[in-house]
Amino acid sequence: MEILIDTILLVLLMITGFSIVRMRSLLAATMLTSIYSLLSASLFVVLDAVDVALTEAAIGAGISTILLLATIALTTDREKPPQRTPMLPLIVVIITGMALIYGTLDMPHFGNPQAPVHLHVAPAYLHDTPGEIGIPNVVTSVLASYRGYDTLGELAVIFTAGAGVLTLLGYRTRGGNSMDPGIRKLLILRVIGKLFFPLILLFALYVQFHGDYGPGGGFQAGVIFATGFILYALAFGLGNAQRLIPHQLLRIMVAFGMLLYIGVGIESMLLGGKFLEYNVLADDPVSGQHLGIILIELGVGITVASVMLMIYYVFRSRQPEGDL
Amino acid sequence: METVIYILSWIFLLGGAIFLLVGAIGILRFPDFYTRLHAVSVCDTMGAGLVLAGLMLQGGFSLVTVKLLLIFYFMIFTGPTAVHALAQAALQGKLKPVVDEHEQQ
Amino acid sequence: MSPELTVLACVALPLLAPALITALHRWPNPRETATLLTSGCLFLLVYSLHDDVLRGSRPAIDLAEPLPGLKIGFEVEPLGMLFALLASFLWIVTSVYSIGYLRSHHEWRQTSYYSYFAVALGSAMGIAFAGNMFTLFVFYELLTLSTYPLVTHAGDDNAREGGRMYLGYLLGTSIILLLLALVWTWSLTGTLDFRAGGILEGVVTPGVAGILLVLYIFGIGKAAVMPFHLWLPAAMVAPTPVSALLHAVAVVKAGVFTVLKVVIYIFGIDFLANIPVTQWLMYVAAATILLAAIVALRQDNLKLRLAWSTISQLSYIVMCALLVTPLGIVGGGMHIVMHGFAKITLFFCAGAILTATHKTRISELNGIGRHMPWTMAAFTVGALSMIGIPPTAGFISKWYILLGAIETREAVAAGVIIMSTLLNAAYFLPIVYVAFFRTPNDTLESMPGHNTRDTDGEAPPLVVLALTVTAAGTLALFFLPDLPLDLMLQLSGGSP
Amino acid sequence: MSGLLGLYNYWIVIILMMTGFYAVIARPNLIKQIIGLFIFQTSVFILFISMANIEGGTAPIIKEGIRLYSNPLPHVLILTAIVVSLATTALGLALVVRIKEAYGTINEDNIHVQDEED
Amino acid sequence: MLISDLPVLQVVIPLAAAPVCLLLRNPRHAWACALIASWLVLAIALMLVQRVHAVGTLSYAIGAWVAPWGIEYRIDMAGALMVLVVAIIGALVMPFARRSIEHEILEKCTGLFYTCYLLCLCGLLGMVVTGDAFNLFVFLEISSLSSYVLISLGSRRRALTAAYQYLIMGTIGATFILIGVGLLYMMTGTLNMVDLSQRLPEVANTRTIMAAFAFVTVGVSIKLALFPLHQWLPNAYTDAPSVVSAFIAATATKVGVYVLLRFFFTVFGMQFSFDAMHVGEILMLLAVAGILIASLVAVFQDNVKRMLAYSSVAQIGYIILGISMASAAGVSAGMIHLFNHAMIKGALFLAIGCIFLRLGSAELRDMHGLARHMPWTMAAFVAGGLSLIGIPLTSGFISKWYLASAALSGGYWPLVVLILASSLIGLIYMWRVVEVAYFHVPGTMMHKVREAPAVMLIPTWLLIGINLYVGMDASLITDITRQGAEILIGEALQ
Amino acid sequence: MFIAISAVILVAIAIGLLRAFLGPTLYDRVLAANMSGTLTVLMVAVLGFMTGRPEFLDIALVYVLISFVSTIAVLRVCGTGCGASRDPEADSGEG
Repeated sequence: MEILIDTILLVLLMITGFSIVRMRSLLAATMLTSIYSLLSASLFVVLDAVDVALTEAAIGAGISTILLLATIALTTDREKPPQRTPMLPLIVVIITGMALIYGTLDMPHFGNPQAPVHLHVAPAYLHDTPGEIGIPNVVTSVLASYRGYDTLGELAVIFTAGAGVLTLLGYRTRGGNSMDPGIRKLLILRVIGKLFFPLILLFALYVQFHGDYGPGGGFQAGVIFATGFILYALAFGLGNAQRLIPHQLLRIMVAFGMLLYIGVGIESMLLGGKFLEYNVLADDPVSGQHLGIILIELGVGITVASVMLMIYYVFRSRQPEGDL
Repeated sequence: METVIYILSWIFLLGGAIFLLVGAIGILRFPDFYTRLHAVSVCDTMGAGLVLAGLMLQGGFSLVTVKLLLIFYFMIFTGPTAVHALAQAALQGKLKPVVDEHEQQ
Repeated sequence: MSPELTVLACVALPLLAPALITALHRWPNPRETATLLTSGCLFLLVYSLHDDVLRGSRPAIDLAEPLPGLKIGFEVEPLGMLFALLASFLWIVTSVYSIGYLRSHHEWRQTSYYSYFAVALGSAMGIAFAGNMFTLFVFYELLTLSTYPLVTHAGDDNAREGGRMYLGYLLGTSIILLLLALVWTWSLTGTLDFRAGGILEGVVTPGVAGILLVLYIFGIGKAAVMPFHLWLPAAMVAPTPVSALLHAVAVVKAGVFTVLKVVIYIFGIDFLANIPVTQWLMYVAAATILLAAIVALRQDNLKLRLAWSTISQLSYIVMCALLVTPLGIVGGGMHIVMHGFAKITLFFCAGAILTATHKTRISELNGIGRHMPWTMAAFTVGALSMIGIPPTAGFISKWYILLGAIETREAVAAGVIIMSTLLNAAYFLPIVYVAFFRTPNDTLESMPGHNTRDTDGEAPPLVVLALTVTAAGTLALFFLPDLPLDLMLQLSGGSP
Repeated sequence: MSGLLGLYNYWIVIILMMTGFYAVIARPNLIKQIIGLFIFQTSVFILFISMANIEGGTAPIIKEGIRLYSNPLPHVLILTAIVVSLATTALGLALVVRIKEAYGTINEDNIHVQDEED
Repeated sequence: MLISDLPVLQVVIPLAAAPVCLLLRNPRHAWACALIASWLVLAIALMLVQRVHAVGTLSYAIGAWVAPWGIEYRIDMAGALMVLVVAIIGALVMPFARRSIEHEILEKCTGLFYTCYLLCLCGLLGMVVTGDAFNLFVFLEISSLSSYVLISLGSRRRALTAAYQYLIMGTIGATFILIGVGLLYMMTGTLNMVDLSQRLPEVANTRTIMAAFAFVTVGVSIKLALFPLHQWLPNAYTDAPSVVSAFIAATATKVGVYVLLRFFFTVFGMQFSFDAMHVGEILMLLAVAGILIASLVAVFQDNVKRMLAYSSVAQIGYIILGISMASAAGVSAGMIHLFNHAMIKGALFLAIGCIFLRLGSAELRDMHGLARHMPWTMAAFVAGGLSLIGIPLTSGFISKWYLASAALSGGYWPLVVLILASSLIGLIYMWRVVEVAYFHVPGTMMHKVREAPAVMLIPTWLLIGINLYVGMDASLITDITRQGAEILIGEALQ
Repeated sequence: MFIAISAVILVAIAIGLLRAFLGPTLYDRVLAANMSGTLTVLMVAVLGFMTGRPEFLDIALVYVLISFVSTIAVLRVCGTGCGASRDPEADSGEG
């Protein structure tokens, strides 16, 4: 039954994918990309990957789409019709696809409980997490503790993206607090924005701190947090949003989150453990793990939220004044 | 009582599904953008509302219900807001509604 | 100073001299004095080793070992001693000559000229004293690179063109063929040391040895065996002193010296005698002798004729080496010295003519002997030596070569020697003839201005001094050949 | 053939991947390429998540009474990969904006033409 | 913090310095921060090499979670050498960077430049030391993303397209690696490289593993610019700021090669890679084609940076050629060349950076008679060039020598000739520069040109010095690479 | 039963997709996308019940937010700035 839904979703994804490639309107393609992302997120839910689904929805359907839109606003929304169908890419794609399909022939079948992935390493995570880490969400325990170093790397990637976008596009502060005429007309939007803004932030906090028990964690929370501010910026104008959270503050927060994460690692080293060994952070290993995970998730949340918001600011502040 | 709630929930769910389907057909079949807005509104309010209500009945009174309520709350606000904003943007973008069948041809 | 340190000093002194020369670059006189002093010291140092070597000692010193089995080290043996003596002595003379030549030509970049010259000499010393093939290769390449700026000294398109050819041929052959041979030898034997009797015997089959020999002989591009000889005429764009010292002595002799070293110390004469390829290569060398001589006949440009003659004469030495008999080796070694003196004299003369009259073509030299008697007298001595007529040095080396050829019953070699002697006569004697016995063209009289200040139209005194010395040396070596001969005999272990 | 049926969803995922890959390498429009990259990467994520799935399993959040959970490790990896993909997208789009400002176009062919003229 | 924490510290230090750099508003301070971090990394790298030499392979379990469950850092001799390469270049480039960057990059970007630089350094180091296939991907992305930014900072607008092209190619490569790692995981259930190598033989003859192998190889090959996947490289190196060209040219592709080595020998095992998949033959073919074609293309370039970039493609061919022989001698020759080429290219690009500072151009036609105005810079360039060609007593000679002898002992005859002949092509393109700089009459614009400042010359000459030192005494480096190669090959034989 | 509901939702999503693909105006596409968002939320909610783990409603909540914000973003960011009144698919503009 799940298989059925899974199949239908895959087919829908395929249709969406083909449409995206064919679309010559970039805006439409972006919309479809957003749908693609949502659909794949639904697929993740079907496949029991709830944390991933949450992240994919927030990042793929949310932030990526918004960034694409901002880029289209700064460039153009139309794609020149291709002059010819290039053969070489087609051949490359077919060869690659064939290689992959060839590779699938010896794969363990979908959902097979005897597949190697279910027999090695992972069972230990499932088995040991309650005892060693003491939280129910195994994804969080693997993410934050067993493979916490990957997560640090991931944070560094996001940090790099933030620094990179800032380097590339620079940052311009919006002068004036007047809202542009477009916004004045959208009274409803403003009301809704005002209504939702605190709710979203609250929800972000929930996702942040509930990550140990259910789907969620620093990344998702950070993105939702940023989404809240983006909504604010959409409803009240970039200038007002920038007054709410100024760029300098963002910059400090970006660095702070990173340093918090690394600091936890260094601290555990100073206390005689290995890098990122949370056990030594408190008297009892499990509460040490708890403390460590909360701290690093906080670091992740802060950095991700501020990087996302910073990237959005940077993109939008590139827009000519009148269009905001 | 249990059974009543159970049956009620399924009625809600089925009703919601029908509204969703109707709305979906509407968005496909209606002639122009403005009419399609109506179809979507059906989905957003009646369809979504009924389905969520059915689920609430299924879940009983717990954190689940709170979350479903929250979703419902969000939907009830965001749906119309989005549709409104969309309509306004379309108007601003000089999109003409199709007034008459003959005119269209 | 211990002999080991002396060896080191011999190599280091000219390599360090550029620092002094560059430091003095604003003051021409002290700068040239520095060059002269260095060359003088160098010769004395080299000479001081001579007795030891004759007594049979082999001063050796190792500096570094970049790769296992590959050492940078020096060892003096008779052949190297001979080459070092020749090069260091002629450097003094050439320095004197250069001063006169460059100043009268108002050449630019004289400082760098002297600097690179010193480096080139240092490289030549390194080649001469190299204790193993790797060291030799290093200095061989260094010599190429340090002479490149000298070849392109003029800096015009012509010079760059010549320079490219020079570098292309020499680096090309050395990297592709010689280096390949070295790597191969190393991977077969694990060493590149020079050892009496060779290092390859018993390790390789004659077939492989044959391929290796081909790689070595052609890889040593400086020996200018056809078909890798074209760089030599191309390098004639260099200033004359450069052509004189480098392309008559240091560079080309380094080439044939390397051939001799390889034949004696890498392959071993006895081993080589059993390889069929040796004979074929000897024929190639023989062909080069004749072909180059024929080409030389057709050259009107004096320096080019000399260059082609050099190609021909170099192959004498290669051929000697490939006769693989002790007498041949002696002949080859002797020919390095004898040809060095004679050819440098000839180049000096060509340069003197250029300086004095701005003439480069033989057809313009009618009657020049009357204006430049000293120069042309020296030229005659050089030419006779090239032909091998007593009482000039060339006779002695040819004699040994001929003996070697007869000993091995190589009729071809003997025939080639006789043929080429005739050809030598055919391309050198006409120059002597026109210089002394033709009436001068009127162009010579009407040459505007620059030359009339000189007495009798001779070149600057320093130039004349230098060429006189080498011409005298050519004669002297006929009467006193003991010094080189003793060394060579010690090497071959036999008696004449 | 029944054995092969267990692989069909991998095949669809591969088709999805190749769709995105094709858009990246065949389309001259830079934004389209970024979108293609996005689809390509998202499809790879689906591949990973598919392999984590276990028949009859449920999400890896430990709960009383549930014995079979899907594999949490690919989920963790993909969380990271999603973030990486976002970072790439953001940087790529920033570059696109700059390219548009510098060249006035975001069509690769036109850009090449302008580069040739430089 | 103890000496045992060194493996992780050297990655964490630049990672921690990056946000600090972001916070510092004064570019000078940011520079100082980056400088300190990079020199600390160098110090740690030296200690690491020494430690690995003393006690053998180091293993560090991050978070104290043991290997297949946690992420492991693993440094053997080859890894230590790579760390050293990256650290040397990273540290030497920094003092050079300040003047060069002030000249080439807008002031408001300089602080961010150092941030990205540190991230790139961190990413590269992380890739080298990690023992976990997925962690490798993460750090690969850190280094890649930051290098896209660094490249895009070049002064011409082409830098943007170059960076974009690199981004697309690089991301495709990274995604391929991700697919490959995914397939490997699918068949074995583990991500740890050592664990993988133990579990792979059981499933080695499945088609899935073959596909995984192909994807990893292609993905890494894009990163290391293996011919014909090198298209991003010439543009990127040409248009990036000089410092970035030097840093990336000397390190990024080398780390890519190292990753390839890791996968071939440690993860898949020599038997699978070379006997079953015949990757040796394929790589050899590509390497040969790359050496010849890229060298020839380099000859016709008028921009010196672009010329050096193509030469890099060719030189990567040499390294791959060594590896493709699949013998201890070959691999160690490849690694020697890897080290030497990093030093050579670093020095050459730094020299070009000096020239760019004074001349504002890297075009050959602007360099007429340059040697008289910038004698030290040009001397460094010539020395580097000679090393690139492989003249004796330079490091280039050592690597050519080893490559040639490895090819000989493997019986690859034509390769020896090719290796030697192609260094002649190197001679041609290097000599074009030498001729122009030394033997052409300076143009009128030349009068204003002065020698580069000492802070830039000294790093350049230090790198040249390393080259010359290795040329004189290669025993240290050959020792290290031999050990490294033996470990790699030995592991494969177990 | 939940299966039937999800199937209906999936069908509705497919229809929405069709509209998004057909256009003809940008607004139609946005509308369709918005509807698909709503439907996805419902599907996730239903799925949560179907798999017996309704606590995953968090995801549905995020979806609501995201789809709302994206819709607004399309209109605010590109609504007037991108010449949306013309349909790009219809005319052969250039990139």
